[in-house]
Amino acid sequence: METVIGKYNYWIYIALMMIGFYAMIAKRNLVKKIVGMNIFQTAIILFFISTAYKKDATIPILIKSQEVIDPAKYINPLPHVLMLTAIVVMVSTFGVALAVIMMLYKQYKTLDEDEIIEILRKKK
Amino acid sequence: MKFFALIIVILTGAVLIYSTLDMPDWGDPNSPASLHVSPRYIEKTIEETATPNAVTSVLADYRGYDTLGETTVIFTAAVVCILLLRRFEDDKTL
Amino acid sequence: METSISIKPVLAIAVSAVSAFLIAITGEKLRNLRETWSILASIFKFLIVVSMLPDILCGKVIEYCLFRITSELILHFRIDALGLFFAMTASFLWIITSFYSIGYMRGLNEHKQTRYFVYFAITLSATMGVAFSANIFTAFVFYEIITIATYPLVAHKETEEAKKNARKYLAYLLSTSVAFQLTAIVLTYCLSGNLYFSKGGNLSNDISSSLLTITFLLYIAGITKAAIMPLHSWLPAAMVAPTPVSALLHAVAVVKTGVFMILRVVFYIFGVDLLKSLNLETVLAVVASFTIVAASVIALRQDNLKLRLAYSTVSQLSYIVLGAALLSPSALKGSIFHIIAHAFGKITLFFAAGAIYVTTYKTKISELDGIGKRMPLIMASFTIGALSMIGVPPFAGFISKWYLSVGAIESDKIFVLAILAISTILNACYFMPIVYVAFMKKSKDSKYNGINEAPIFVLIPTVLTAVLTLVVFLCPHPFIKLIILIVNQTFGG
Amino acid sequence: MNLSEHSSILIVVIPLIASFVNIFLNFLQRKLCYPFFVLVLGICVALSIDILCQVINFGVLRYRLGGWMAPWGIEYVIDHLNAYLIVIVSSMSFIVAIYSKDSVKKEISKAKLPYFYSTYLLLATGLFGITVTGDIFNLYVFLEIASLSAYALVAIGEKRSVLASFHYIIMGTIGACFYLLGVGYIYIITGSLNISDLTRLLPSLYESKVTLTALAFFIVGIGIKIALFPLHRWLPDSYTFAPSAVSAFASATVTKVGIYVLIRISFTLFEPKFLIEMTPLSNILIWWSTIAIFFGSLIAIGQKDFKRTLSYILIAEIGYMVFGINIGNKEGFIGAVLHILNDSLMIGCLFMIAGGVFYRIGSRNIEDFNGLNRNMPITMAAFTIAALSMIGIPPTAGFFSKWYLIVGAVKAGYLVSAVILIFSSLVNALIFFRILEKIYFTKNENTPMYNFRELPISMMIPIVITALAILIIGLYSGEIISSVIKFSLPKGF
Amino acid sequence: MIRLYDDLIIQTVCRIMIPLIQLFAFYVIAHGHYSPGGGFQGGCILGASFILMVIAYDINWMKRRFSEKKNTLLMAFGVLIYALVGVLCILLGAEYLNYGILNKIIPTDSVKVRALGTLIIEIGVGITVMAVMVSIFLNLTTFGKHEKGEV
Repeated sequence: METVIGKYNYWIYIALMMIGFYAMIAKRNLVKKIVGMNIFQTAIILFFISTAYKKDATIPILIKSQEVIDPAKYINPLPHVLMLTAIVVMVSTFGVALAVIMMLYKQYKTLDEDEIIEILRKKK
Repeated sequence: MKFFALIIVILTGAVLIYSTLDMPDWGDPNSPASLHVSPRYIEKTIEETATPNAVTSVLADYRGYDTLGETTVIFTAAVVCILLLRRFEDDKTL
Repeated sequence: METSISIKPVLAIAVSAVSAFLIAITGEKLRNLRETWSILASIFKFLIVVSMLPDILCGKVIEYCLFRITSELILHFRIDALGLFFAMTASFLWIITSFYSIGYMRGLNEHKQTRYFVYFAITLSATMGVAFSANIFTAFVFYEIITIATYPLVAHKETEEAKKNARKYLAYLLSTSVAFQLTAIVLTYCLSGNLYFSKGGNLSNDISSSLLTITFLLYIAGITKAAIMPLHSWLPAAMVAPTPVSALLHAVAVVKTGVFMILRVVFYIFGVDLLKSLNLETVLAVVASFTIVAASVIALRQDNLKLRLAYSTVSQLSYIVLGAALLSPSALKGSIFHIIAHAFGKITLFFAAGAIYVTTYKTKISELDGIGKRMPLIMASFTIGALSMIGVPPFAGFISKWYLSVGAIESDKIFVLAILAISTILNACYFMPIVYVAFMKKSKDSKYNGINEAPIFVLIPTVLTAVLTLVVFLCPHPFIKLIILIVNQTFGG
Repeated sequence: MNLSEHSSILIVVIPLIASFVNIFLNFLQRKLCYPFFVLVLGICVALSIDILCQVINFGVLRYRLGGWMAPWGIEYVIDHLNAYLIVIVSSMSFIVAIYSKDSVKKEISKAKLPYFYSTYLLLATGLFGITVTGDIFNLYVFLEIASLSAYALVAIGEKRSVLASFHYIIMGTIGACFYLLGVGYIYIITGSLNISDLTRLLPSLYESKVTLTALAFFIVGIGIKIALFPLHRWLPDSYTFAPSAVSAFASATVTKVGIYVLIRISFTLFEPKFLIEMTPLSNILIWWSTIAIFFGSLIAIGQKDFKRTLSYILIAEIGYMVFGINIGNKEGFIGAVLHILNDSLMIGCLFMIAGGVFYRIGSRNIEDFNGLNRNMPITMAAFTIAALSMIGIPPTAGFFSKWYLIVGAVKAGYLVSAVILIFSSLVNALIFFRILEKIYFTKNENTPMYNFRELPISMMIPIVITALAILIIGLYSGEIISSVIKFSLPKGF
Repeated sequence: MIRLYDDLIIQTVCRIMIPLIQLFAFYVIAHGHYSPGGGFQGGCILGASFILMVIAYDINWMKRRFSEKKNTLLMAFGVLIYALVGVLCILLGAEYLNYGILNKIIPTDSVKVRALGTLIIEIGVGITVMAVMVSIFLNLTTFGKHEKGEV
């Protein structure tokens, strides 16, 4: 029971990751793959953020600079920073992937991988 | 194929979940992550960077170089979109 | 034995490489100049090699360290009597061959003559490289260069057949050398820590005998240029090349390189005692004897003249290997003498075959009826070569067979005598018919009667080599002197 | 203010700034884009050499970005391995940049060239960033910069390349995500991101499952990025259909940097003994890479398309390097690190040649290579050199790395893998001599397509430079090992 | 001219909203030191305002106010600011991105000047993010053919 209380957040995020991962490798529709990619990355981000949390602590913005600062009162800022980066990376990857998908759509007029491969085989 | 994928996914997930058992609990104030590097950011952010918002100070100052990289990433994305999609008027070939 | 540092070996190698470059830039336009280059190169090379003779004769060893690539892979030359002997044979015969090839190539006005001469020169430099190399790595480098450089010569005709055979040639030589020889070298390095040819063997006895056996067998399989059965069939395949190539490279330079490396491996990597203790020399002897007989038998059934000569080469090479495998001084004497004896004899035969082809475009033995009447000189020298191969006095072949038999008795392997006897008979069986039909039979086509000899450039070298086979028998002492030196250096007696 | 103490950061920042400035130049004076682009990469080469000299003279360089102490700020740590990699990456990117001038004109519309150059510079930036950084998360950021630009550069090739690029994106993102997960796991249990800090912290946590999982995820993630065999599906298509300059650049650098990351993670972040003794991972990786070598070579035989053949050969070569790293002895590691250099030269050269042939005859099919030596002799000479090096014929560079790999394999007792290594060089021999025969000994029937001259000078020079480099660097492998690689050996080797 | 999909209400609301949105965006960028926010967030809001223009009116209407060339240049310019600040630090003799050294040219103490440097690069980031969002949006929605105008 202890472990469940202590670790369930990780498990939820891992479950999310795996959903995204499955979509990435199993779905045949390109957009669904991309969506899976986003789910995966978002789950990773949540995972990181959850590592930053400390019980009854607040966001790391120091109100009065005079008081002696107790780190335990403020949550860990580092994962947030890393995840800002990761979010941007995710968005950029998403943009690039969308651009590629649009090029594909312009070429093959479909977004289903199997159909595209079929078309290519016909061309041969 | 789908079945194969499912196997892979389940295995990966199993490994990940199994190894979480050795992790510090959620919100544990004594987890290594909250004891090793980060305290300095919280304690010293004002006296070292005059920025009450620790996230900003870490983002732009302590780890400012990461942020340069991340800005570059998003810039890359834009350049890539132009390179791939944009069709200019003075463009004969595409 | 004291050593003297000298750059001569590098010069000997460089001279033909430079000439190859000059030939390449001279090109087809100024063919005379081009061929002058190759002749000059051959003469210079021979002179340089000979100039090293005095030092060697008074027991010195000439060394030159060209380049340390890594701590263990070093391009290093060391010339002892054996190396010099081989180098002299090859470089001397190159002079004759380069005259011959001029006559041959012009007589048939072949295409791409420049390429031909370039790669010929490169091959010769690489041969020198093997002869002079001080460690197995250097030898391997030049061995590979020979393989690559002879490939264009074999594929020279650029017909489908030529390409097929060239492919076979390359497949055999390259794959075996990369697969087996390289592995053997790696094993040698891992076992003994260095790659040098050292007197009395580089590998020591205290290593697991199974690994040593594997290494030895890998070497024997990897040095395919020695054409030991069953890895021999690249040599017949190589006969599509122009005859001078078959004559010099595939009767002397290339194949002798293989044999030479086997000698090196047997005496300078493993050493007599180690082989005796592992009792591997018997294996080698058996393989060699098998090759001798089998190749001769196959040769009987060949109708194409060059192919028959090729198979005879296969069997004759194994004489040398056999001599090495007997591990006795006089056997070694015999096998080394056979290097030169076979060289002169076989090159004569090939020259003759080429001459016949140039003048009459005949390649089949069945077409040679009465050829002797048309070109008596050529056929006369062919006969001399044949007799020398069979080992009839007064020709060079006899001496080597003599020593081999003595060696066989010394290291009481009596079955070797039997082998020698059988192979002598077989040699006679496949050479004499040619001579017979050439002189006795009437020529079928009556167009030609009366004498028309081969072009002068082709004729003279042929006769010359024929005469030399005789000379070598009559006054073998200079050679014997050198050979005794070799034997002493090898057996440390 | 002394710039050379900043050169470790400048090498990342200069191409970065250049890629922005390129956008401005596009609107100001489009003609200047290309010269500027090449100039910048030239400066990078100078800087990288400066870094290498500094490392050789003064040892490890540390650079604290923003002036913050190591675990809190980001720091650059440059030892011999980084410096070596930086020199390789910068010089290859410079060479290919010269090459791209003409080859890209045919494949990309004029208006987009500046954006192409920017993306190319960004890819270079990413690779430099990965190479110099000492912080695992910073590494991830630059990994993404490199990957994004690589996806785009692949996607602007011919029609099929878009789908290839999409697969690349999916696979690459999975790889990156796995890497990020690894970072997360490490961070949770240590709270640090700095490599040297982690090296200090991790040994106490080797028992924890989290460490092992993190390492596994690192390896799988990087394995995808470097296309280790079962994860290689994205590579052949991408490199086949990408613009020729891009495939040359990417194949020569991206995978190599991936290998570098693998070395860093497994031997610097963790101690060698963790990978080799405490876990079975290195053993798994050895067999994994052996399989990669085997199948990569095997699949390469069947290909008709030259660039595709090269891609599969590249997959096999990656297997070589991963194998060499994981053997866990000195020779293997030296061989692998040496092979990073040789392979980037060989593959780069061959891909550039493939691009050159495509530029002239508009086909990548091996069948169309017939008789190309008439039209482009110099290029084909370069091709021959690169091919020989691929096969591993001494004294070309390829031989020496292969030598060390095989010696390492034998010494560590992985004889099967040694056999596989030799098998793959035999396969290369088969592949390349099939092509060489077409080039040199086959007449081309369809002459109209072939009435053209050598490549334009801007494509010729890089090819020739790399070919010569293959020859020369081969001879100086010993130098490289003793002055650079020896110092990059992980402790305990 | 009025086109089918032109909607008076939306357009009027946007006319009023857009300036406020942009103002708020600047606030978010500038106030990143004291509250959640900063370059990325502000930049996104700023970009959103332009995207709103495109949605409410059309691309050309937006481009008349904010041309593509300007956008592309800003895209590079923002991150260039960031990189050049770092180079400036090197030129002033400190490590890359060590804003502390900037007090050689800006008269404050070396701690305050760090906040200032942070602000500068946040602005740079904001500019880039805004321009990038607009550029990606335009390219994706129009298959790279802006000139047609409609979304």
